[in-house]
Amino acid sequence: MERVEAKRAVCVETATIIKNDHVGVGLWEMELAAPRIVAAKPRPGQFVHVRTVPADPRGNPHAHPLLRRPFSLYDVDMERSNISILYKVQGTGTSLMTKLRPRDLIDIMGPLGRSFSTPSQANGPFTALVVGGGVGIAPLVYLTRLLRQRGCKVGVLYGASTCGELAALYRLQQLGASCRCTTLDESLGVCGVVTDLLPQAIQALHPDFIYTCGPEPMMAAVARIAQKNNIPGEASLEAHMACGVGACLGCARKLRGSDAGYVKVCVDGPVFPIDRIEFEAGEKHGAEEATECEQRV
Amino acid sequence: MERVEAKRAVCVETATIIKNDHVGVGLWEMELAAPRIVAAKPRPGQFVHVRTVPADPRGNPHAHPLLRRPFSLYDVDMERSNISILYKVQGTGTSLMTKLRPRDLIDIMGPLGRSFSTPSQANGPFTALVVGGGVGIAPLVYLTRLLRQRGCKVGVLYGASTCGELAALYRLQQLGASCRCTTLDESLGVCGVVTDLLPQAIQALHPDFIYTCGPEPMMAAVARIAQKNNIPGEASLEAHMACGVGACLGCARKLRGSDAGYVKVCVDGPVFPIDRIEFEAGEKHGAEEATECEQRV
Amino acid sequence: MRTEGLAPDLGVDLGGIKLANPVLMASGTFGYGADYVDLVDPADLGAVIVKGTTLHPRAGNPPPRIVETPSGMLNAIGLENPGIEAFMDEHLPRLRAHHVTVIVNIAGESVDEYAELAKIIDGSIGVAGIEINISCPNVARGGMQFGADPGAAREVVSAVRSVTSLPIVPKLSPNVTDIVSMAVACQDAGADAISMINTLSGIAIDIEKRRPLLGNVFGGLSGPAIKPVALRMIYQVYRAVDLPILGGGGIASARDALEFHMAGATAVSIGTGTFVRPTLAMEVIEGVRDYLVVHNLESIDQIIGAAAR
Amino acid sequence: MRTEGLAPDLGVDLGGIKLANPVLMASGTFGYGADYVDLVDPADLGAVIVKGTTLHPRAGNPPPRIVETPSGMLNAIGLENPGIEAFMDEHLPRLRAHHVTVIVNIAGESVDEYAELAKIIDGSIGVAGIEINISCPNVARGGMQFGADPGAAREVVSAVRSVTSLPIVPKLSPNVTDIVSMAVACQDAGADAISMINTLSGIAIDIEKRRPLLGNVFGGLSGPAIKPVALRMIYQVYRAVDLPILGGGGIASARDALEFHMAGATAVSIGTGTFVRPTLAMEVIEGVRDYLVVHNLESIDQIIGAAAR
Ligand SMILES: Cc1cc2nc3c(=O)[nH]c(=O)nc-3n(C[C@H](O)[C@H](O)[C@H](O)COP(=O)(O)OP(=O)(O)OC[C@H]3O[C@@H](n4cnc5c(N)ncnc54)[C@H](O)[C@@H]3O)c2cc1C
Ligand SMILES: Cc1cc2nc3c(=O)[nH]c(=O)nc-3n(C[C@H](O)[C@H](O)[C@H](O)COP(=O)(O)OP(=O)(O)OC[C@H]3O[C@@H](n4cnc5c(N)ncnc54)[C@H](O)[C@@H]3O)c2cc1C
Ligand SMILES: Cc1cc2nc3c(=O)[nH]c(=O)nc-3n(C[C@H](O)[C@H](O)[C@H](O)COP(=O)(O)O)c2cc1C
Ligand SMILES: Cc1cc2nc3c(=O)[nH]c(=O)nc-3n(C[C@H](O)[C@H](O)[C@H](O)COP(=O)(O)O)c2cc1C
Ligand code: FES
Ligand code: FES
Repeated sequence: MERVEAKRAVCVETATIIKNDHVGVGLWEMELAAPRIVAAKPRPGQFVHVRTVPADPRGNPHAHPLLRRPFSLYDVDMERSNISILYKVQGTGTSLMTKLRPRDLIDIMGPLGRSFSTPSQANGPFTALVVGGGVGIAPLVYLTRLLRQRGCKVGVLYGASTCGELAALYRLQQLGASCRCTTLDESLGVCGVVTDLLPQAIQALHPDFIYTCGPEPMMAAVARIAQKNNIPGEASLEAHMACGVGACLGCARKLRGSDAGYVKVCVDGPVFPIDRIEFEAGEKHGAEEATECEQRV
Repeated sequence: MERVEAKRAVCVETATIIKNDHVGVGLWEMELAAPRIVAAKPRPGQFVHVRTVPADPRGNPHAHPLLRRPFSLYDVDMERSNISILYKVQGTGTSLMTKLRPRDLIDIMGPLGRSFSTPSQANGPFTALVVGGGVGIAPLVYLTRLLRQRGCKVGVLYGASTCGELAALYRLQQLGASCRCTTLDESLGVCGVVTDLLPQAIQALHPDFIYTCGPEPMMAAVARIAQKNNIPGEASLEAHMACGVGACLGCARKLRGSDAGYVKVCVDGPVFPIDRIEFEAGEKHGAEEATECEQRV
Repeated sequence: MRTEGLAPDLGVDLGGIKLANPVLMASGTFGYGADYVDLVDPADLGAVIVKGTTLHPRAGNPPPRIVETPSGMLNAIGLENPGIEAFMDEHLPRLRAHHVTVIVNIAGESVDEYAELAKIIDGSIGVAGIEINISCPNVARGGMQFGADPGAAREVVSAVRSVTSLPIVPKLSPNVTDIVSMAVACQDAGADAISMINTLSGIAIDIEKRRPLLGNVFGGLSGPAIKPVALRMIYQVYRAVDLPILGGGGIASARDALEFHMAGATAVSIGTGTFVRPTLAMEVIEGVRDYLVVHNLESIDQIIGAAAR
Repeated sequence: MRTEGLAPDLGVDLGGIKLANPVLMASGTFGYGADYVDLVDPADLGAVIVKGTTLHPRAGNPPPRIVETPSGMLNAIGLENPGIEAFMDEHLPRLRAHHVTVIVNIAGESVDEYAELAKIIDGSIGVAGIEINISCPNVARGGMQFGADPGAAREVVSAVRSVTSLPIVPKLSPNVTDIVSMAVACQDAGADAISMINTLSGIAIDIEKRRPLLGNVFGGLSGPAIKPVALRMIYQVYRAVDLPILGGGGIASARDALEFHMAGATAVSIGTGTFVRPTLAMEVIEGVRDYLVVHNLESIDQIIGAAAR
């Protein structure tokens, strides 16, 4: 498996916004001309660290919010040297980002972090199962592109509350991945949560590897099911970040069996092997529990 | 003479930007639809207190800069319920203002402060001499409009460093004021500073009243010459402001003969009788001194 | 997210001062209640804390008196005020006529002056409580020396206690090593509540003139910049002292006010935020009410100190 | 406004530490110099102050460790570090190889530990000076108690002084009533320079969970929000103490750095600003040089303390 360690070639770039569109319920897609970051050959699972206020040539060093915001690479267009991010409006930073328009400039830094592991030619035929929840689908789209380019078979399980949140579905289908969706309101696909589909998908696909990103309880359930079935996998985690490069130690997280100390999500991750992650305490999720849909029935 | 005391009817309004144009060297003119402020019948010399960041319905209470910025009413269009300000780019706040576009919303408060005194019908024929320096012309334009509406004769002396800064000239001429200009680089009008023209203008016009706004040394010179000629007058002063309504005591300034204490520029002014102002220590200005132009000759 | 119909109780008791809602205007930022009258009806507020008042009139500091800083401002007003007599004669009757809950902020140059001020106020009608400013950083005499030393604070509070039965609320300075010992001293001396925090001492420099920007050199830092420090001190005092806390310092939204309540504040005060948004206090009252409704809480008491227990 | 050709002298002497320029990376914000290496060559900086180093490795505090605040951030890292030995073996040789001027920030849990740390460093090559962290607010033992009391500070500094002839620079906490007495104590105990300020103690609250946001509850406030407080303390110490000052706290631009110099700082340190703009230090060096050129000044000495005299 191939993997990129962090910081091969980090750069700070004043990128030009190509488009910034409202693509789903609370979801926006921003495409940026970022030739320097693209030149650094970013890999799926890596992220960019974004100043959410317009880059100001006169300099407004006190613009609020101060800190950068991390976003996974949603897609990369190597030919045009563009990158895309898919972002969900959460608070101040992401709200401000929605105000940016094409041709505005924005200060981004990247590519950062360790990527997903991907099979090399030597691995032979390879089947991947990708499990995304909500905006967690973001890093999995660029991953799917790469896996498909390498000729892998990719099955995608993609869950959200409602169909309007499945903003990446069309792009995934275009990439030739076979997608199955869940929504809580039955507006598209199967009613339920995405992990409801997992046991059956494992039966059907016999995946060599599982990739996941989404809410922690969802990823925890994916990890449990994957381990029960002895399938290796990786998940992309989040943490509040300041520097994004390993200098501030702000993004600490304990891994299983690492009594020695914390790892840094920004440089040791954000992608970690699922069997090493100690997921945050949360309710049980999906397959193991009656879902809302079943209760409704 | 008629004058408006502060705070007849202050309101806070989310105004819509009609235009925001670059109208001179470092100078911008912003026109705003502000029906509530216009309904309060703002008077020349009064000001609005402006949040320089776009008004955000989601609310970004920490946007930088925090404090409002005071700007004189440059003009008021009673019919369309629009107001205009003429502003010079100085620092963070005014830089950000240049980024605003038509249809953007902006949070303004006003009308604030005490206006210029203007003659009532009962005063009979009235000749005003208006002396403006740089962006200090702003309040004098709306004043000129009102004086002309009342049938007064208005002479304007208008000085700047270079002709590209005489952004209000056309508007003043349209209002039927007789204008004479000075520039330091001889690019338009007489070479020199505006007070060079004052003694002669007083001889020619025999003004009943002098109104002035501009750099402190300029206004100090105007005050000296006016007093020497026994002509009453008023000047509009600046001070760093927080509240703009008299609550914070931040905009204090000593007046001549007011040992008792400070006055508040925001509510006791910004317009004060010229004979009561203690101007800030500065170099002598204009008529009394050799100007750059003379030195060059 | 305004939810009509339901009406949680916003009333609080701040050491004997009954407040219809927990949002107060901070001393020195709302004058005597008249300046913002077109925009805010002071009778709708929990209370108005009037500008720091001294025995004799004070002219205040030379300008410039304010300067903006990142997410905050420095002020060096220097307690400009017309003196207690003018306040009682001119401003108090007007506030009373408008049914405003009034807390008077007093500042003395000596222990005796504090007591004298309190005595004068005690004899009047229409004052709900006294905030004892032992923390103003902008005057040469008085102010800070009482706010920096528990012994001196105890003296001032005791002296005021001995001359009035009005609720007394010492206002603490954050410019100390140990805020808890200051609060404990005030409690021991008979305070009814604690007000905190006043401004952090700071300066700013004009790099062209190469001189301090404020006429007084030193000013008090207020606004959102100081919020984390204010919350920390309130949290510490809430856990150590039994008195209700009037909390403030940087409140700019209802969310901020909720943080203060959860850190331990019974009521909150808004200062600099009003300069930015004159109607902020009303928005905070509404926003706090909405939070209670959305979370099915009946009264504000249920969140006071929730994060500090 | 870059002016080529002219070359004012940016070199300063920080109590015996010779710096090619006055811009340093603050402890804990630049790791061991390697994390930003694609963006900033650490050899171009005045110096790199490495992460607070303890005798034994420390795991640090439980997450969340950082939270953003208006114009600032709170951190509660808890001095996570690999311990002095690992630093000397792994990081120092690399820094030395890259010709970086290195200042080691040390934090002990006792006076003896400080001395032991200093002794270990004293014996090595490639360290230009020792910053004594008597002010870290995020660890249970060590740290703050030394930073809050002049007597304890004197003890620590004396102990370090007695074991090393390297320049020693105690780093003061701003969470004190009287910063000058802390600086005087350090001067008396033989410090070569004073570093200030460390972070202000603060908290933040999650209003949905109704709990403190940081794993450690308390964190240290840094960033532009604290600049006025930092400038005030530097101004006060500059006027009272004869030692050179390493000033920092909220620097986000060359203008900010110039304010610090004029308040009395011989050199400046940049922390949080680097997270926002990784290349800020280089921009500050250039901006300060431009100021000197534009104002016809030959060296930075001409502006140090200019506003404090
Ligand atoms: C490696 C990584 C990749 C990510 N990729 C994506 C993505 O592709 N699309 C997407 O929509 N979101 C992504 N996130 C989450 C995203 O960074 C946050 O939603 C965003 O920072 C929220 O900013 P805000 O100002 O709107 O929220 P606010 O709540 O106002 O932010 C306040 C603070 O909290 C931090 N914060 C808030 N939520 C999160 C979070 N979930 N994770 C980390 N920090 C947070 C912010 O960075 C900021 O410091 C990613 C996070 C990480 C760590
Ligand atoms: C009553 C009044 C009327 C004014 N009318 C006009 C006008 O019509 N057109 C115009 O261009 N300018 C006018 N000014 C000046 C204008 O308010 C300042 O230029 C503006 O505040 C600068 O803001 P900034 O953020 O760009 O500058 P910064 O330097 O970044 O501002 C920093 C701080 O200084 C204050 N400040 C800076 N310069 C001044 C100043 N000259 N007066 C008061 N405060 C200042 C700001 O308000 C802010 O608090 C007026 C000022 C007053 C008091
Ligand atoms: C302009 C101004 C004047 C102030 N005057 C006083 C005062 O007279 N007495 C007092 O106790 N506090 C005074 N303060 C402090 C405020 O009451 C309040 O404690 C402080 O500003 C912090 O709150 P804020 O961040 O909401 O403004 C003043 C603050 C400002 C900004
Ligand atoms: C994430 C982080 C970690 C820090 N770690 C240390 C440390 O280990 N030792 C220390 O003395 N100061 C530490 N500091 C304080 C900084 O060195 C600096 O004094 C402070 O942040 C103020 O400067 P700034 O506003 O430029 O960040 C740390 C600050 C931050 C933000
Ligand atoms: S964000 Fe700074 S170390 Fe990870
Ligand atoms: S600006 Fe507040 S009193 Fe004038």
